[in-house]
Amino acid sequence: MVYSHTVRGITHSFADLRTLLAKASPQRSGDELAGIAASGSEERAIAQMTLAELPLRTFLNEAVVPYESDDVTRLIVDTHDAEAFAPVSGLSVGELRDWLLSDEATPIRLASLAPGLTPEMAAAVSKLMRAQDLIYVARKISVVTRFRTTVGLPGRLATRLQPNHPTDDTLGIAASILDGLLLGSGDAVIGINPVSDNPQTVTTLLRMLDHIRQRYAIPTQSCVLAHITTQMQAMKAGAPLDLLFQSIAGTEAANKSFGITLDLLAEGHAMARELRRGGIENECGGENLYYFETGQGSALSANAHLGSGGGGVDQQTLEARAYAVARHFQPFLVNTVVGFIGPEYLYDGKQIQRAGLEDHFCGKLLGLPMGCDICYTNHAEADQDDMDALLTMLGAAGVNYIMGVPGADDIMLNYQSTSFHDALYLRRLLGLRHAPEFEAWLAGDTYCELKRIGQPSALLLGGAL
Amino acid sequence: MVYSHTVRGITHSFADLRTLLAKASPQRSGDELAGIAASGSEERAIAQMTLAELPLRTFLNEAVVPYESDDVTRLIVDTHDAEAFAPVSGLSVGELRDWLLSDEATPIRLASLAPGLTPEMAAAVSKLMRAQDLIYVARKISVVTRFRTTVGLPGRLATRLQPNHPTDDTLGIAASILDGLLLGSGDAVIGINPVSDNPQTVTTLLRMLDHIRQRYAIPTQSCVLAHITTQMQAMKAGAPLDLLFQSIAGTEAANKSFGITLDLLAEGHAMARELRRGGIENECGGENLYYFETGQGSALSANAHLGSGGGGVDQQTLEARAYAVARHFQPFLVNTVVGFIGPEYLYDGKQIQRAGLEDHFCGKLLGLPMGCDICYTNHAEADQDDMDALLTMLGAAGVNYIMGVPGADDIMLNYQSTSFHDALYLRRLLGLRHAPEFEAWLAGDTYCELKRIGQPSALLLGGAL
Amino acid sequence: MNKLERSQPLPTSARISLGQTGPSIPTREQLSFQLDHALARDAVHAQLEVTTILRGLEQRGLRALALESAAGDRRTYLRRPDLGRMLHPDSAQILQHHACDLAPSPEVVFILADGLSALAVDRHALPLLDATLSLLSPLPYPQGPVVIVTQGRVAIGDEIGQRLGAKLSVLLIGERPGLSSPDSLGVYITWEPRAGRTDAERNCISNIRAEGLSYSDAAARIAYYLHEAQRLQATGIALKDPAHPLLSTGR
Amino acid sequence: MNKLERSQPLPTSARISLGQTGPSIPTREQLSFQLDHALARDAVHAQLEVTTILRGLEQRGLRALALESAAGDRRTYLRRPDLGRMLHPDSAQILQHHACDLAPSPEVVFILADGLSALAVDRHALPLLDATLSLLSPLPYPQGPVVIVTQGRVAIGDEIGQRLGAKLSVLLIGERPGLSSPDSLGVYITWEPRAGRTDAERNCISNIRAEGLSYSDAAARIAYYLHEAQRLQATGIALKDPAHPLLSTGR
Ligand code: B12
Ligand code: B12
Repeated sequence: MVYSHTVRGITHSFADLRTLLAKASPQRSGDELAGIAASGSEERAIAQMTLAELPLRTFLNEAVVPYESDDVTRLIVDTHDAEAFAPVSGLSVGELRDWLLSDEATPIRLASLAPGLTPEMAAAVSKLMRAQDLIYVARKISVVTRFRTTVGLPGRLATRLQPNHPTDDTLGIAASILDGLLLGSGDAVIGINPVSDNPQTVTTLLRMLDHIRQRYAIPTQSCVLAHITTQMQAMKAGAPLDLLFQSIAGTEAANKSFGITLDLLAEGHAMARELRRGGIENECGGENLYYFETGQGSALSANAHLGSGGGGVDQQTLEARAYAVARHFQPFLVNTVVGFIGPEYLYDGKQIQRAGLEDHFCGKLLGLPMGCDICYTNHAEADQDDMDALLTMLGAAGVNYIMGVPGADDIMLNYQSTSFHDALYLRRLLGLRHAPEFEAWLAGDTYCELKRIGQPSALLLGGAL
Repeated sequence: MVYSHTVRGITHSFADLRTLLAKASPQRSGDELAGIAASGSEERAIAQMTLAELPLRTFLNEAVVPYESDDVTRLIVDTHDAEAFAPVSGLSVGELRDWLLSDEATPIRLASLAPGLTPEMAAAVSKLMRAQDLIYVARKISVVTRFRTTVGLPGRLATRLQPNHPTDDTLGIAASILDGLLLGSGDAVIGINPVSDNPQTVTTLLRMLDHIRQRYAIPTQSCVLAHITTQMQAMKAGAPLDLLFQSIAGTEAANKSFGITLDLLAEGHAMARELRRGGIENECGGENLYYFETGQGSALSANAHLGSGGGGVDQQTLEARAYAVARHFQPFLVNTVVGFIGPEYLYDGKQIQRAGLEDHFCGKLLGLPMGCDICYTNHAEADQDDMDALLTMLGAAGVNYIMGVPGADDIMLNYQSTSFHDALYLRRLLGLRHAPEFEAWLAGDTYCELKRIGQPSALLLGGAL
Repeated sequence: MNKLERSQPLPTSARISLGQTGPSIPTREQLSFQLDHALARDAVHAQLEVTTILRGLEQRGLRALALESAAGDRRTYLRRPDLGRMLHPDSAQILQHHACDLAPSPEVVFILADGLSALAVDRHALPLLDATLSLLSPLPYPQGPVVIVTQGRVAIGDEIGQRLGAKLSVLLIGERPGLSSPDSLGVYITWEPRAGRTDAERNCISNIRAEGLSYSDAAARIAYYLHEAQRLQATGIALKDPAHPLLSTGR
Repeated sequence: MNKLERSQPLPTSARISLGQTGPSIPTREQLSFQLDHALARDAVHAQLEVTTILRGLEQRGLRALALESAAGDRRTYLRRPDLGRMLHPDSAQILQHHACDLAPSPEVVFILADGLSALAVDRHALPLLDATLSLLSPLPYPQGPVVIVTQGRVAIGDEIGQRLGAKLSVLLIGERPGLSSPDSLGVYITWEPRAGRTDAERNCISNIRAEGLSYSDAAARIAYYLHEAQRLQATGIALKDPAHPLLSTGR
């Protein structure tokens, strides 16, 4: 359907919903690469005005990626909760923005709205919002998940301790873990990206993490971010897996390029659930098991960004669609690795900042436990100041967790993330506390013992390595 | 003196302190325009390393702008407080950064250090600091000033209500004032930039402000931002002037281009003091009288940025020197109008953000009641998202006050500042409160009455206009 | 939501009475702000209609000269105000040439510079010039050619005035475009315009446009300044705006 | 300040044990980070030493071809990965030409692409090739020419393999430079490289450099993958990394 709008006497038209969303999206290199961006800020502003007048119901009738050919669309449409949608069903996209910002939109109402919104609605409304709107509304929403720690409580900030190593060397990894723990990192998860894609490596690393966790009674969960099929093989081999990881994207084709399907995700979830690990006093164990990563640009990067009529869908809308995949599996953590891929999708610090705020907002609005890997690569036009800005804004927006990488330098993935120190800064500045279980542990005896040991090798002692 | 540093076997040299400071400064278009910026990020990083090792004492021996030819330098040198400097006198610039960030640097110690630091020291250390450092340290410092309201208390945020009009039309101005008051703006000052540079206009506008203030018992102060000489003529004519305004810069030559000298500033101060207006219960009346505005680039824009050896001084150092002028007069408010001039000095949102944080930090460190006009012009590469980032960061950094302009659009000065709503956002997000006197007024009867009147013309009724 | 009642239109184009949603600006106002920003940014890049202006001057029987600053194009102009303050060598030569033919040196030279808003000059320069010249007529002193200069900054008037040997320059220049006012004109008056003059040594009349100062008020102020400058042999901070035309209260 | 004791050097180049000042990273570490960032950014822009590599290949008696992607220069390369995934028309023609001369079609083609770090390829490609070929020697199947391609992305191997009719491609490519590792090499192995292959259909060996995977370990993995790929007639997620060379614990 064509969407038109008349501004100051001139009528502007947009061929379909997909096109309108793309033209209304804030500037970003990925959409320019895909050839679908607005030609300039005037066209963008007019597209936003057009989008603002669109009834939300439109999104229930017109798919940006065809229902027939895409299982993510089918998931979105088939699981849409009409009852939850009812309170906003009469609104336009612009009115939804007004409602979200209004005092009507209490935390409780926002939470119950989540299943009623489709990712495309969330993406659409985010395109009309300024940075401060994205921060302010996200701050009102809290999404709390539980494994061994409780993450996402208001006034709390957790971190993923990310102790990667270019050869998966256990002592090298232990050194980074100890450094992180000493700086209070790790209450969201201790998660290693293994350099080798091998079930035995995954098993070895999971055993090591489990050993350290148990030896020092650390209330946290572990994860080794290999491909899901590799983790599944490791589980079969008896690996002590807490959280199951996978990168996901917003189209069936992009997921296929990642070597996954929705069925595979369900299968992995069932396997991990069987392990019956974690759970706060075993009450909720098994509910929040997944750790998902996403990031704008991954679909386009796999040439899997096409939608209705064969045209490209903008990367921010596709990112929000990845959240539909995520929320289907009630994840413990969702991480938008915002500046990870490179400048071809998010050119500079400004675009990374905007995307990080959008992703966090859309994820929270859709009911997800959003964290953000506030990061950039050395081929992008960004630096530490840009990250500090995003860090401070996301802290104020109530992000569930951020990364903790030694000195912000990931020596295996080759990019800069947030350091252990960055979390200390944010906690002090905004008075944010650790996850409650971890906070208690930091005040206890085993943590004191850990502080005394000094040697990373001690972490490995007695482990079955 | 030549400053050298050896990195990875190669020795790099910088001709003098002025050059070193310029090369160590984060990228900005104004320094490139002046031809004094680092050639790239490698040279910049090495200059920063060199600067980090420089003993702070160096700044007491080498002037970036010659003592003989510049009265700002003379002011800095002649009023330097060696006793206050003592605690850091043995440190290098890099060690000063470490100290400022450390828990040693308590709010009290930071406050007593202020008179011991020269603006060049403050500028130097800021160049080594990341955005988060600038935020974190500034947040520790509170500079409290008093006129009819108390501004700068921790956990508080005030605003300047800025109701400008392209013809100084009183009813038009009143409309903006009423709009601002209804949105809780104006506890720092109600300050009008008059379009006409005429003592009678200034007097008329001051009378109008004084009338409104008294009629509605508003605890605030007024200001009309004409040239100081015009305000002095108005005072002579009996105008009810609260705060005396002037734009100031960091070199004698730049101040001259603004039509001012230090003597003139002193003369104006004495005149305004004579009026004996304001003062919290008259206790401190007359102490904090000045409202100063500054902004990186103003010296270069007047070709008045030259220092030792005839070479250019970087704009951030010159901005810090303007604070030396300011602090000499114990101002009530200092406002860095950060993105005001244009892209030739601060090219884009990123440069504006960085400069805003630097200015706020340096000002606070030197003991000034810093506010920031978070703003941009339509010829710069910046937008509302950039302002939201700076707004949120400065809020977290504890900025004393920001601007309140109807809808962020100054229809006379032709630039975008922060709106009345922006302050509401920041207050809600970070739990910041108004100046206490104003807060009490907002809860009182006269404010209720004001809410009822609805008509801007009512504000003028009974005024001697 | 607190909203001003608007029983009668107010004499201001300020964005007041926007309403509120939570702490924020409602969507409608937010989006029209965005569009205005896009348009204001484009306004910066508009080109001066030099031929139209030249024709207009010719119709009025005024001698005119079209020159260029050293900045060349808009991109350079925005980053290099220093170049916008000096004439391009070719233009300097043309002007020099012209100056030699002038005897005696003019008392006043009017200069039209695009500045940051060509639109302001396109719209308001000739009407303001008309209003000013009619106030001054008959001109009691020799006037130089009207100089049009593109990619010009305020201080370029100093070089032009100097090369023509003028006693006073009256520079009409486009102010930076505002969100709601893409066409605001400013006037800068300088006694003995010479390279190196500071801004403290000139006077300024600003915000000339439909919602701002009217042509007649602006012209009256220019005339006042010219008169006073000749009396004091100076412009700048010593010289204040005239008290009349008085402040309007209402309209 | 909590600091790790460092009685013995640890097998990691991670930035651990940096100390603390308040919540923050001390100045010394902060500034060396800044310098490393400057250097890493420059590394992205380094150019591949094509002639040196060609000479090296010649010395080894290996046929070689130097091609270019459609991206042209670094600026374009960074913004247009699509162009980095296809050959420049001229290069495509050269390759096509070359392919016609090849009979039978090669089983394996080795490709060296600068990717995001020319330095990685300059430093590690030939030693890794040596280690790999010595493991595979005598080659049990025909090998195509070694293809060098500048401004290349991973997927350009698909077009190259397809044009040569190869059964397998082994692409050595510079990974994006890290703050502490400007020269990390990655290897991507693809069964039946054809335009349109997804990344799920290849395998990857990463972090080959001094502080990372050694040449011999990497070569052993390549050999394993080639062997398994031929057995399974596939690469990708169905095929996992070999368990040995096992994880090192310590060193
Ligand atoms: C960037 C990156 C990505 C990006 C790729 C998008 C892009 N346009 O670059 C994203 C975020 C999408 C990604 C996803 C994944 N990645 Co990845 N990725 C990287 C990284 C950090 C840099 C790669 C690089 O510099 N390439 C060089 C440039 C020049 O190549 P390019 O053509 O521009 O980009 C291509 C490659 O990056 C390739 N690619 C990226 N990751 C992977 C992973 C595999 C298994 C394959 C075959 C290809 C591949 O996809 C890009 C598009 O074709 C490397 C780490 C490293 N140090 O190299 C890990 C790395 C290659 N990825 C890895 C993994 C495990 C994955 C995932 C399988 C994770 C998961 N569980 O889902 C997914 C899915 C990959 C897939 N099948 O598509 C592992 C591979 C381990 C192994 N030995 O197999 C690495 C080594 C990191 C790690 N140790 O965790 N990745
Ligand atoms: C930008 C600006 C400044 C900048 C100028 C730097 C720069 N490079 O642009 C800064 C912040 C330094 C500044 C300072 C002041 N300004 Co001012 N400024 C403006 C503004 C917003 C825009 C000017 C513009 O668009 N110029 C067009 C471009 C193309 O010119 P340019 O060559 O690039 O820039 C030159 C002019 O801007 C000029 N200039 C700027 N302000 C002033 C003020 C006076 C009195 C003069 C003679 C020249 C002048 O200086 C620049 C360098 O030569 C106007 C408002 C408006 N709507 O125009 C006010 C405005 C011109 N300024 C004004 C005032 C009062 C001042 C101050 C005197 C304030 C004070 N009390 O100290 C100071 C000092 C000025 C001086 N003597 O140097 C008034 C003038 C009122 C009047 N009728 O005299 C205006 C109209 C705003 C207002 N109503 O308050 N200003």
